[in-house]
Amino acid sequence: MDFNLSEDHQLLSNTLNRFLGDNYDIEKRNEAGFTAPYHLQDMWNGLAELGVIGALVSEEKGGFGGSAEDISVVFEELGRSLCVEPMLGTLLALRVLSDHGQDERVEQIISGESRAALAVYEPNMSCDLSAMEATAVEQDGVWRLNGRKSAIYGAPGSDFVVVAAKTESGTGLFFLENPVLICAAMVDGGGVADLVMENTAAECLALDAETSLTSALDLGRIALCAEAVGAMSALQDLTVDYLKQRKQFGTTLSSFQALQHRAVNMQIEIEQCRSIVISAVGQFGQPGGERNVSMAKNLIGRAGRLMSEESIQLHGGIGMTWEYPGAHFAKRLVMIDHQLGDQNDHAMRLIATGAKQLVD
Amino acid sequence: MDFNLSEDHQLLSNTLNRFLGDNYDIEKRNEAGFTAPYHLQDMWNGLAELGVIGALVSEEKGGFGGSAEDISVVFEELGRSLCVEPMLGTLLALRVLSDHGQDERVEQIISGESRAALAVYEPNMSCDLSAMEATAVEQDGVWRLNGRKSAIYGAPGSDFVVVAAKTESGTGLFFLENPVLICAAMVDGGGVADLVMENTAAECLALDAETSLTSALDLGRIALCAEAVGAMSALQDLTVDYLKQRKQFGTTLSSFQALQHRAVNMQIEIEQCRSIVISAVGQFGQPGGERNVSMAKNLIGRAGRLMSEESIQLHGGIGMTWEYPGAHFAKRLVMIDHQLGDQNDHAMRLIATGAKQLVD
Amino acid sequence: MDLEFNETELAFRDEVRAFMRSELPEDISRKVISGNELTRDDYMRWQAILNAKGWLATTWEEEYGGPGWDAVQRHIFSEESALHGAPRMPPFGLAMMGPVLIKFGTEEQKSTLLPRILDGSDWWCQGFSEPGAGSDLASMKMRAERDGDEYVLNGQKTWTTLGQYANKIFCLVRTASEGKPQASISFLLVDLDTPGVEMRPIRLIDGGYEVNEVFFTDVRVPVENLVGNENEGWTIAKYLLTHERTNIAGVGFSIMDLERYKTLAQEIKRDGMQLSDHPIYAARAAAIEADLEALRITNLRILAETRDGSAGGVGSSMLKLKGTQVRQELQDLYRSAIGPRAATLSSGLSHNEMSVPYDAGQAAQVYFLHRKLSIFGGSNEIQRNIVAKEMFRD
Amino acid sequence: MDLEFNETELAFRDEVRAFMRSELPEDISRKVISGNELTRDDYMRWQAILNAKGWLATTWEEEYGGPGWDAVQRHIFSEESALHGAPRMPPFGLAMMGPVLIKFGTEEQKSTLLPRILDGSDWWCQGFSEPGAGSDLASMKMRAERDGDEYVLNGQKTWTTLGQYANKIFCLVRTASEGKPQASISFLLVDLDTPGVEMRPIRLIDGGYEVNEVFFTDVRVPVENLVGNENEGWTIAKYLLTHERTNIAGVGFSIMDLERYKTLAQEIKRDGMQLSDHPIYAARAAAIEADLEALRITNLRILAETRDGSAGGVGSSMLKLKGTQVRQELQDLYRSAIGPRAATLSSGLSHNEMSVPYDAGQAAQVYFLHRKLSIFGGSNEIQRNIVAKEMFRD
Repeated sequence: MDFNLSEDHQLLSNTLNRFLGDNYDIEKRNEAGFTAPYHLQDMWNGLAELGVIGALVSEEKGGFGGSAEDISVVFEELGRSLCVEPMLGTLLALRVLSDHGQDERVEQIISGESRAALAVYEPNMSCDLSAMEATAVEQDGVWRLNGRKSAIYGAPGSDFVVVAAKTESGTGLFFLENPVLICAAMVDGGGVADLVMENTAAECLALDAETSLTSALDLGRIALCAEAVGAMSALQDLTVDYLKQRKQFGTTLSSFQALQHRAVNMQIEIEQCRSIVISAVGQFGQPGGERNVSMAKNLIGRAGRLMSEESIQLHGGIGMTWEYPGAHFAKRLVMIDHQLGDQNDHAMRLIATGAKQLVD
Repeated sequence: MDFNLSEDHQLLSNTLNRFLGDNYDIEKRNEAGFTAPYHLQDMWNGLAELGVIGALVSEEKGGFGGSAEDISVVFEELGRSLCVEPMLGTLLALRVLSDHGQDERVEQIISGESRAALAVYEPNMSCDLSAMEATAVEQDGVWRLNGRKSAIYGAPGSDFVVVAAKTESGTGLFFLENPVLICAAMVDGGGVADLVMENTAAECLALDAETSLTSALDLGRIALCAEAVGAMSALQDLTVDYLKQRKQFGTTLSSFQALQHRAVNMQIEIEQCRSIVISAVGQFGQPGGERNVSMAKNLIGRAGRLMSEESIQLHGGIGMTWEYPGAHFAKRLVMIDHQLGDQNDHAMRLIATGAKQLVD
Repeated sequence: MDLEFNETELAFRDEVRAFMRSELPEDISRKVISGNELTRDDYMRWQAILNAKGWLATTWEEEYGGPGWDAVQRHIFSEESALHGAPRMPPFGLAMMGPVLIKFGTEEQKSTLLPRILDGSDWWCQGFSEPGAGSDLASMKMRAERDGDEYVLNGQKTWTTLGQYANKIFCLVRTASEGKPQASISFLLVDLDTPGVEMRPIRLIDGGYEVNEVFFTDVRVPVENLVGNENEGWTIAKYLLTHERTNIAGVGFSIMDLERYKTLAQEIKRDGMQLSDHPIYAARAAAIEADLEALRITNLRILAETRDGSAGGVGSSMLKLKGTQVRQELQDLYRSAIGPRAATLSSGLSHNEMSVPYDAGQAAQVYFLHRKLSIFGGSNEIQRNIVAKEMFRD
Repeated sequence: MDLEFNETELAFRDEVRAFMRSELPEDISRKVISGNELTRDDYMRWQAILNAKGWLATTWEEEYGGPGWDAVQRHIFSEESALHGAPRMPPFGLAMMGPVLIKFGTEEQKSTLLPRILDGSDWWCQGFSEPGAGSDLASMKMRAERDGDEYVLNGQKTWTTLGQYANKIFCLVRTASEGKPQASISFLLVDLDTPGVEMRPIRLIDGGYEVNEVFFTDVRVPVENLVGNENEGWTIAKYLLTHERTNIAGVGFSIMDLERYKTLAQEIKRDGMQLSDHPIYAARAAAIEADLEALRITNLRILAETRDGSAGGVGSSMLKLKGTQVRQELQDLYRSAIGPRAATLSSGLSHNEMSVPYDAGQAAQVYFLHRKLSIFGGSNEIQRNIVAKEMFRD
């Protein structure tokens, strides 16, 4: 039993922390995150050079890491620096591509040469693949896609998109170059897109990739949860510092017991979030490990809202301003709950998988 | 718009308050409430003499009141004094009896001559009459009942029980004299019973009494909510007094801001509870009025738990002792949620009736 | 006990409803309901319509151009306004400056300034808060030094709402260098075009712009601009803070938001399940609806208690506390109901393109912006302190 | 990072499990699981079994009869005990008196008293709290006046858990009339059969009896019964309060309670619906399960950090806070799941008569009694103060 990072992970974490700290202040981040292509190309190149993209894929698939723990180490640091680079979309695309022998494309992505995103979600679908409506049909040797994808993270500016669509055999994966995207910024910065497909021709990667998709999405959820833990830690530091400095009625805010007790409750939830990520990482790939992922996303969703709302409230007016970094951390923490299934979606998933387990 | 009690209601309230204050201290209450027949016969007689039982039934049915407001005035005072007398069971029985022309029996009950209870609930049924399993079948001119009833409030020591059971026409009502009951105390004092029926002969009062039953149960819910408001007020008074008096670390507890803020949250919930009872009373009998009843029971359930747990916590050790009156108020507030459908049952009822309304 | 309005009140409510239906411009109400920012022109159009009807300055006496309503009528008017998506008129001129002038102003001030508020010539903003002194007026620093017939102002105000639309500001300033704040603060009126005044926008969490900082550097203001006596500004500030605040619970807004949620839940699907059938959402909405119905009655109860006077401090603190909690819960429920798309800013995705009848990212922006409800205008912590002080009084 | 126990630890866990399965009397575990009170005899039987195995005094060094476990082993043992429904042995002799004697006692005290704890000859209880001084030892009043070779004790102690089973009590007493508590309190051992000692039961909210008041009137105690030096009792009290508290998070208890709930939800119906399918209950249980899994890991993390030393104050405060919240939530969920019958006390309604496999009213009683978790042993408010002090330290 050892909860310390290995030397390698500590090195990865420190390197990333230093790189982001040196190159990535909040003003720069906010400027990039809300203007197309919603990230900074030179930062992306820098991350590729550092090997951070490669850390998301295993060595046998051409990367230098790829375990759930590698991914959580990377994303916790991204969260601590509130990085808007399209790492989540890249993670999702990389995982399904590497699962289906797309070694060359994987290599291009890892090197930063090209960028990809994964199109899974739809307006009526949040977390449950069986609710997918988009279809793929083969006609005269060409696969044609129909339907609408939404919430494609990191898609703006990407070179291609991997699309999930229903086939006769299950949920297939399709490769779409130079897709026509409806691009937008996310509420908390970073790029996202919708994709409307009308008999759109695409290359088929797999006819039934549900296992691969579920695994990629679960790793994405672990990534988001780890990112949340990093963001929470940074936000709590800001909040505690503020309470210690700011005076009201002649005394520091940190001397008001009602505020103290609320700050303590927040601290406990951060510890709990850190623990549930450890649990999801540790159980990933084990039987029932998807339950730990859903527990993590459920708890992080609840705690993220608490942290966001309480940190703003404890700051008072300053916490409401664009200029104050804390506000952007607070936004990120709430918006993470909207990505890859929220606290309610994952409660439903826990209920469904719990019932299954008891029947087994 | 006037939220003051009428002169008559003020008089009723004051009279009851004085009677209970003079005759009913907490030690006496606790002795009576946990020993068969789980109430005090002379108190019951006194309440009958004061006309309190009659206040539960309209004049045309032989009483001197009977409106939802009459009932809420009576029960708020019962709650404030934590009265264990079997008024809830009597209310339920009186309402269905008076709905079905049982004038003589109603008269006996109002005078205190005899006492009745209503058997509706069952081990698998909490709030939804359609889940009822007990049946009534007519054989050779005699109605015979089968099934098990539970949570028959006020049944121990009663002279007869009115039983609800499924007939071919709907939910019927049956009259059972000298029933064989399995009696017990309630967790917070007062009597309750189960009734096992195996071809038990009974007199039929009605073949389909769902409307009458629902109305009686909704009045019972209003009664419980009003009782909770009375109990909450009394408990909050105890709590505020304690915080003002008790010293720790050289200063009164009421000077600790964290405790102050929690006491304020409690006070706001009490005001909200008082308001939702007013709403349920005002809408009773109107179209959709059952939604206001369920809103009341849902909110009172949540607030009752908050009040109970927070008052105990703010008191510390003393709040955990049998000797301290507050502990019994706290227990009553939680146990009210278990009676006539709890916060979750009424949330489900709100969902069901809300969907219905939107379809209409 | 009687929950209902009396016949006169009901007739009044019907009159207000008819007025809202016929006179409120639809483009404005649409903006209000979807949470979009209003332009100065939007406010001015609605102000002119209200003023023509004589319903603009709801709290002023008739002799000054008010409608002569009692507290219940004011309540009905503000609830109906909210329910129909009418703009909430900024309070600084109508609900603050006006009543202050009526109570503390000279005849001269009343006769020149009140009509300018009504006809829109003046848009007032508020200069109370300072950096480092939000809820704590005692640590206010901005100074006004007497120099002949003028005051010379130096300092900074902040959180000045809609200051970008205003031409005038009322300020609390320190006119004595020593002594308790109760005896060293004055209430002073300043034209925003006076040399030395500079207004700078503060961008809020949602990226929008509704509050400002105002800097004063050697700003010279004639002594006639003083309201009340020098060093008696505390009395006026206290009057404003304890003065009846209509619609503090925001019940009308919350009812509108709940309706909006219910419509959404009928239209949107989550993982194939209609959201109105989704047990977690439905149970949560039911609980909020119960809280809101209780709040509606609590509001009426406090209104009935104070029908003839101004609302007690504790009552309005409780309404503010529960009112903001319910509204913020509803904003959270709505945002959360939208699902993954709530993370997407609307730019580039039109309503049609979204193929759902709501503005997805907008809901999240509105949710974040409305965290202000529990902070501005006396934070919820301050409100709890106020109630506690009363509860634990000996 | 490695979540798993190492092989030695896993082997130890298996050994503990095997021991529990073969040696724990079923009648005792049944009582523990259903929340029934244990008799003195129940405790004594289990104590003798543990003592025979050498696993009784888990925190004592081997030379005094302890098993020589490290923190991880102690954790594994206490978790497995909870999961199998073993009684939680009262800490007063084994976890408090023993370690205090080992650290502060004379050789004479150690050699006579430690064996008597192990073999059950002595059952110790605790005399720290006084009426009006629960968490606040500084305002303690009970006095011990020196008179020759004896102290004369006058005063009162309270909240003395299981005092009815005890024959001895350790007390904090005031031995100097002036000065800070740090320099006026002593740690004194008293035989409960000394003339002038009177123990009176305190009935708790559930009607049960597990705490007591103890009155001292001119009780004469030999000076040899002092532990440590006169006026140095504060040091011992502080040692006890910051000493590692095994199983403070109660994860094992909560896991057991969650399993109990899941079984119930499979067996009980609410309005015709299987409770395990009831969306409100299922969603709530899922959230609690997530909290509990996180707590389990938090517990291990803090354990790993402090493997070689005693648990830090802040870590154990956090574990106590979240641990009690999770346990109390589970008690509430269980009580609430039972529905209308949870209001019925079991007397008169046997298990069979209830025709459901649980003791209905018992669940509510257990829920009420377990409100004590957040009060006794340093209330959750005190724990928050402790964490805040660390967080906001300059």
